[in-house]
Amino acid sequence: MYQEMILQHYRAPHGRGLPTGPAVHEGARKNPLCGDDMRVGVVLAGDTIAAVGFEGRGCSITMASASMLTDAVRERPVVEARALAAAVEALLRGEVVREELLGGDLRALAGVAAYPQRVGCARMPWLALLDALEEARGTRV
Amino acid sequence: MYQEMILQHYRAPHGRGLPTGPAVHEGARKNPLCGDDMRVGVVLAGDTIAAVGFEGRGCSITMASASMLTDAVRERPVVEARALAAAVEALLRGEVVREELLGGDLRALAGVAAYPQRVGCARMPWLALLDALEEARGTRV
Amino acid sequence: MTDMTHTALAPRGDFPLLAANPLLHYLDSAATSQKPQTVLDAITHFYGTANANPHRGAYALAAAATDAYHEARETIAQFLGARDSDTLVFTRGTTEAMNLVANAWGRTHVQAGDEIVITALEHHANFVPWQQLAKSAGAQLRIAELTDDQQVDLDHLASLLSARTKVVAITHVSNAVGSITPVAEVVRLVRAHTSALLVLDGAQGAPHLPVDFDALGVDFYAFSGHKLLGPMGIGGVIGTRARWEECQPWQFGGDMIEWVHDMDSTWNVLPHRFEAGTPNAADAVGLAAAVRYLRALDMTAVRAHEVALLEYAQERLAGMDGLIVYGPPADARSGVLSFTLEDVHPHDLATILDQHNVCIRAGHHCAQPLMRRLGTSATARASFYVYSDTRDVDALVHALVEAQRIFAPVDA
Amino acid sequence: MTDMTHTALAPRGDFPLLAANPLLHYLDSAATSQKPQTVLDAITHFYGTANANPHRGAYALAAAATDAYHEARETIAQFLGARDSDTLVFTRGTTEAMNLVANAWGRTHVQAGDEIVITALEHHANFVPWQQLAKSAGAQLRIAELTDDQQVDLDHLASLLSARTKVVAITHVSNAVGSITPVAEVVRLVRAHTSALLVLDGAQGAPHLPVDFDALGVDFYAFSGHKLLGPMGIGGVIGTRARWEECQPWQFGGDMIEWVHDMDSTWNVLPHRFEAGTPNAADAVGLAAAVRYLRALDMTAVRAHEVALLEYAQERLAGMDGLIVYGPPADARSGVLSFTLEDVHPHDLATILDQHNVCIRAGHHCAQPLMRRLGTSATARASFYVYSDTRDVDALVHALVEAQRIFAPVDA
Ligand SMILES: Cc1ncc(COP(=O)(O)O)c(C=O)c1O
Ligand SMILES: Cc1ncc(COP(=O)(O)O)c(C=O)c1O
Repeated sequence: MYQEMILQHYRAPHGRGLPTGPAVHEGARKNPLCGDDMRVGVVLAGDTIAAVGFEGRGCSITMASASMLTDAVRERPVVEARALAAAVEALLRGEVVREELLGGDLRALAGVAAYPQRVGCARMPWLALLDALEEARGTRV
Repeated sequence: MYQEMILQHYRAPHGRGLPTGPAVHEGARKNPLCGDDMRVGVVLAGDTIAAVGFEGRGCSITMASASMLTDAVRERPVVEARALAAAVEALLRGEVVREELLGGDLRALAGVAAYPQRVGCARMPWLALLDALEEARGTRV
Repeated sequence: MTDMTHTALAPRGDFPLLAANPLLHYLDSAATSQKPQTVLDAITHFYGTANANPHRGAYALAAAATDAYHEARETIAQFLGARDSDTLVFTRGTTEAMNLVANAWGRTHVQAGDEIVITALEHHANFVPWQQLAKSAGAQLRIAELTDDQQVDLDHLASLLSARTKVVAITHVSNAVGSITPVAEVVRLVRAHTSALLVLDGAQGAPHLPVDFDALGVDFYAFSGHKLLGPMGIGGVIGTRARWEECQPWQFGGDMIEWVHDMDSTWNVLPHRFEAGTPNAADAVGLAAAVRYLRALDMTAVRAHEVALLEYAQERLAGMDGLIVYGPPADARSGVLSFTLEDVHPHDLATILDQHNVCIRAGHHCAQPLMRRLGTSATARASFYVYSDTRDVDALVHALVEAQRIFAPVDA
Repeated sequence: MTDMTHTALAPRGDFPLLAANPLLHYLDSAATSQKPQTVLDAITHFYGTANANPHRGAYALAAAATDAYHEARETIAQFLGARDSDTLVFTRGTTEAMNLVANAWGRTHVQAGDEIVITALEHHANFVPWQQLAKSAGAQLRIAELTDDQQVDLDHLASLLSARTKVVAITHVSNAVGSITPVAEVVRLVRAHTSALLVLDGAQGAPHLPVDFDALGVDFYAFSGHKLLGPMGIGGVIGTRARWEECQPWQFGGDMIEWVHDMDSTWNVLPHRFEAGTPNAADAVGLAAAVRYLRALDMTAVRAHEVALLEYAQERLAGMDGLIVYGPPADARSGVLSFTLEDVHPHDLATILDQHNVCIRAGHHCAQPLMRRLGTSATARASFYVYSDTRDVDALVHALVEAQRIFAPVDA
């Protein structure tokens, strides 16, 4: 599970810091088991994620997952970000996910599936992202 | 346990019916396990039990024990009745009780000791008697 | 005479206590059932391979414990017809389950002037919690009376139902006399006249009848593992999500919380919200093995086996002098033979039967309100299960005749 | 370095799970203990020879069940120093025990304006029941703070005590950091300033220290069987007769009643009054076997063994970079090593240790209020018991070094 890819993201996470300004939509999740929390903020430009960042504390899996998330969804259409979240979820459940659906660093999370107690750690940023997108949808009306 | 002696007392119990009059002291016990109840009444003449009787429903062991009780304590000093109650208690616990302390029909109750679940049945009239004697002591002041 | 072989539905050899005591006639399964070896093995296997505190550890052994506990919940929920296994909350047994519902739902929903309806058949576990809730809330307890053969009098029940009724708590099957409640009709009546919480005491339903919670239409269904071949110390209650959401937590502690602030707390989701503290995972795993055993026997076959034994017993006892058997006919009765014998007190019966290696129960069967209505303080009760067979019935009949002989009036 | 052989106090071979996994280093005994074969045998033996519903049957098998349950109560009460075994009430564990006391005593004695005193060390099981009682009664919850090494600050505790204090509930031993409460001093303080109910959470006391209830001077002492080599699903609370008599029944049902009238009921005597429903006799018998096993080891030796392991661990870890160990010195600490390691999240630690077959706990240990005060969301915790030895500690140290290597900053 502790591949170099995960450790790199953990040591120097990308996308740290929430975007600022009035157009930011935020999602927040907490893990009662370890007390960790994770906030993900997005700014949309039309149907595209113009800016994304996160704030929070957590284990290496949570931090790496958040870091990769910001790389993966920045400047992507919302619908693709949602699809990516679904693909990560499938990966974490141990399902086979095709390279076209989920590529790059994120595949490093596949090893987490073998540690069911840790799946929640990897999932947390993605749930926060979905919350943020949900909130954005709500305000757009 | 079901010796002929017990069955005889059960079929035709002695001392049925409470003594009447203002001087009667009563004790009552109920067994929540089977819903049975037992009342024992005494009339004292000085320190002696002048009259005794019982009223109640119960199994053969309860009824036989009550019947034998009335035979055994009628016209006996209160202190001897108490000693008898203690001797019966010892018998029911499976202890060896000398003939001088406890004679007659009552020894038939010895068999009950082998059935711990039934000891309460045999004990009930004696507890009611002790309650009645206690009540008598209270009113005499 | 009913055409029946001696064969039990389940081999005695599967049950260590019965196997070790070939002459024992255990006819007290309504009090607690004997356990098949597979249940004992499941418990031992859990402790030997997966013992850790579920939910709490981040290591593989703890994950194994959590998985085993989770699978037990799924197996048991499925056996009782609940597709959504998270709606099954584990308790020590039916008694704790009823206290849970009476507190978690009752305390916040039952107020002065409201009414709680139960029946005269109820076990104390489904009687006293409601009686005491009514007392402390200033509500009124209404008791549905019985027909002459100890079935719930549906007309009387209907007459008690009104907009004031907040809870209807009723037994699925009476432990004392075996009456089976016609659940569909009760559901229809209750839903037609009230918006009350409808709680079924399934302590004797789950072991003896096929149960399909999702189809029953009741709000809560409680049961005890030890009565359905499972270990002591485990049981539960299944509820609809909608009703669980109306409940407040009852016991507080680990696992049931989300966040504990100094002055207040928030709660975990179903089912954990109602399971405070280290769960009894080992016995849940044991109970899962028990329901797998029962599923293999098939609950329809279990029911048929008990009806056949009951009919065999009734035929063998027909014409016995002074025998009064309580309860409805076999098609509306679980495998319970509750009776009195003239001139022989039930406790004497139990002792004499015990001397003949026949284990029956004598007493009020935790149903004093019913006993008062029967006009007796106690009955004798023989009850059957999957390992019972006609030889058990024969031994019962033989010992009853013997008891009658011993106690026969001398001048008769 | 402390002079210690590898030998555990109890042979690993006595514990089926450990025997089957010779490479496993189980260091999560504060969560739940492993079970010796003798405990599993006792349970199996009960089901195979004495299985019936205690208290309820008039046949020999039921008497055997009743006797076994009764003897278990006597054995366990005696082990914990309670001469009057009827003052031991069985529950599922500490959590249910605390809820019992908070309801049975608390609800009738704590009123608006009263105060309940707990400490910042408490497990949620001894925190949330009192917090919620205070909330519903309109009473005030007061939290005694800690010294810098996480012991209860006795001066602060004393400052909270007054005539308004109705309950003082405090842990005997902290599960999260191991601090041992100086009970005698607490008793002196509480009795000097209040007439409060004094409740001890013995979940970590009973397994790790000699306990003499009659000498302690507290009102209630709660414990969990599964933490002291016993099975899951059983535990209890010992109280003084005087305090039990001030309690109202909490759960209602069979066995706890005397008479059930239609509109009210009367109650059975101690301990039955507080044990509603079919008891978990099998697991009580299992727990009795566990305390017999511990008695043979001798609780003073158990305590000495844990202190020695703790000291050995501290020496081996001395000087490890970035390691923070919580809790007081070994003489005031149970066999618990609670720590954080710089740059490595406790969950990552637990996973890496798990990859080295070392089972530890990472998280808030059901003590969120304590974690807030430590300024961390979680710690890693290794905890020892009778089967632990220095090899377990060596494996722990080795895996920690490995974790540190993996997570070391690249530029360091
Ligand atoms: C100090 C302490 N109190 C209470 C508890 C709760 O015990 P249980 O979960 O067995 O009810 C525990 C263990 O979980 C504990 O360590
Ligand atoms: C109909 C019925 N309800 C409730 C109970 C209580 O179950 P338990 O004692 O397992 O809690 C029983 C059995 O004792 C029962 O037969």
